[in-house]
Amino acid sequence: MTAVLGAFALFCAANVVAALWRVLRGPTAADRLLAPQLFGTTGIAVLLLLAEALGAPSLRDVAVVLALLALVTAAAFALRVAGSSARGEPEP
Amino acid sequence: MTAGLALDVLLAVALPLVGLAAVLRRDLVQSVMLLFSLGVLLAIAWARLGAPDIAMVEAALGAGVTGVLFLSALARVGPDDAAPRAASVRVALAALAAAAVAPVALAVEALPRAFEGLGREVLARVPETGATHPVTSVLLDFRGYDTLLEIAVLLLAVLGAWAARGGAPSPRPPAPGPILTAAVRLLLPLMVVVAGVLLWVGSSAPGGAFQAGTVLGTTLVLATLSGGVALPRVPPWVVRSMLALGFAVFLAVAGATAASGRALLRYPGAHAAGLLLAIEAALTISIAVVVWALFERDPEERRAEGEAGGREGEAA
Amino acid sequence: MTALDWMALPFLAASAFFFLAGTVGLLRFPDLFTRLHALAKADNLGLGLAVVGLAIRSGSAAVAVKLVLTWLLALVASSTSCHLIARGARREGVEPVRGRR
Amino acid sequence: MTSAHLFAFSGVALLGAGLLGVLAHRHLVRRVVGLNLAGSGVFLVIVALARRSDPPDPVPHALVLTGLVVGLSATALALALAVRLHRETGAARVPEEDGP
Repeated sequence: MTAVLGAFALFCAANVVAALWRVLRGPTAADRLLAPQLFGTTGIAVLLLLAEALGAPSLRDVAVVLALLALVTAAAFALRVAGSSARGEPEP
Repeated sequence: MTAGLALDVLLAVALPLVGLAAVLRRDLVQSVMLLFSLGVLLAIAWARLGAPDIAMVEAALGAGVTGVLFLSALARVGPDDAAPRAASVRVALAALAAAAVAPVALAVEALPRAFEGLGREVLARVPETGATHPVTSVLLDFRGYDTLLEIAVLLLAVLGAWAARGGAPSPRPPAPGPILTAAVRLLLPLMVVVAGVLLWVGSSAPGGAFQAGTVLGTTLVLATLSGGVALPRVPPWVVRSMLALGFAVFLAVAGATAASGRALLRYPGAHAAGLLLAIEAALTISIAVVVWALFERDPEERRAEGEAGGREGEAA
Repeated sequence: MTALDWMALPFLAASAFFFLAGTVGLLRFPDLFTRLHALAKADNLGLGLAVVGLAIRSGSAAVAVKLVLTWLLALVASSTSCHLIARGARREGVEPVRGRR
Repeated sequence: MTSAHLFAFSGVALLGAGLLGVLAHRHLVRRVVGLNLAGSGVFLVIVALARRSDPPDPVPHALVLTGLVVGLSATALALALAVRLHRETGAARVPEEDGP
């Protein structure tokens, strides 16, 4: 079963890498942020699967941290980057 | 376990390629997104390498605050409008970078495939420290002086960043909106609890001051981004005291152990566990406020401006 | 392979399917908002199914509760993120596609 | 090829990518991106080499743990300086490089 869990972890990680294409393609800045968001969700799955496959329960804590803090980049993007350029803030 | 090896190969190939893409793409926002993606991949790589402690900090910083710092800087600095260099120059620079790392690759190649390292010595002497988790023992006992000086480096970096930001016009962030506010209100207490748990288990399992501190610091950054939701207002001197607390407590313990005729940071056996926990708690608070301060401006300056919306604080 | 493993396997397989669907949606859908839709729904369902599978396999109530809590946290965080991205994009002037392309 | 050495070479390559970023760009934020990558590469080499024993050597883990936080502080300081330079000169580039 360890091998099966490892195979699922590999499959999820392959999804993460495939999603990188969207970061490169864009076209908008928001599109480029999408893939990292997917990384968040899929990365949590990879970590949980690895926690089981490797018998390392502390990886579940890593998954919790990733789940809790995935929000911070989206918040920074929405409130700093998207907001500032939309309002045409002059460069100081 | 062939699936595990395949995962290792996938990560090992993807990591430098993502890094190269982050370097080569023209659009800086894209570079930062790739850097952020790299953080998530690295967190998985640390998990594969049996380093859950590092994976936790990476999940909070590499996949979190680092991207926020870059995005905030980009919003002020603007895009890279320099003309691209000639193709011949780019090839020469790539060759130069390759030549610079080639000796490192050769050195790595020359190393034995199996090497005991210091693992056995550390494990043998862990019971002498106040912790049972080897990484915590190394961090706060065997290499305690190193950690002590690193906390000093963090304080200096904060002072530098605050000085560089001095006199900057305050950005007026757009309203965070009700959904983010509600989510932050919901998540904030959980994050504080998670940080507390990480601090508490740190003596016996992966976790500790650096993990708890970075999680708490990222929490403060998120709360500040969302307009200071659920953050208590505290005067600037409290923020400064919390910044210095970890270093002060650590230094006081170092001084006390030296004064009692022991080696520097050699804890007395009977009190080792308690001392370690006290140092870790103080370090957690300081590291959290350092992470927040690296992203924010000097609160004293904000107050001097008489800014109405200036909020700063610490939820711990 | 124990009986618990066999019970967990369908959930894990279904989760792999939804992760794949989310990735295909991210790569193939025509605009930002449909891609967000693919991510926020398919991937979180995939994570949920993976959590169910792992919780069954773990055979421990404490671990199962922790896994489910992790999933709930991920749900809150990712739905908020997707909302923020969509809102930020609308402010930037990104418009959804209309009709067939 | 063991996994440890695989990741170590991956870290060396990442270090190379970071160095290229520092060398190839004039924009300071891009250089900080390069520095960040180079740092991650170095950490990866260190932790990968610690994996050569089982369980992994905890000493490099502790080094990298503090290194990550110090790396963040270096990144923040460098970015604050780049933003300040942009405020003073209108461009986030090293001034000498704009000479004739």
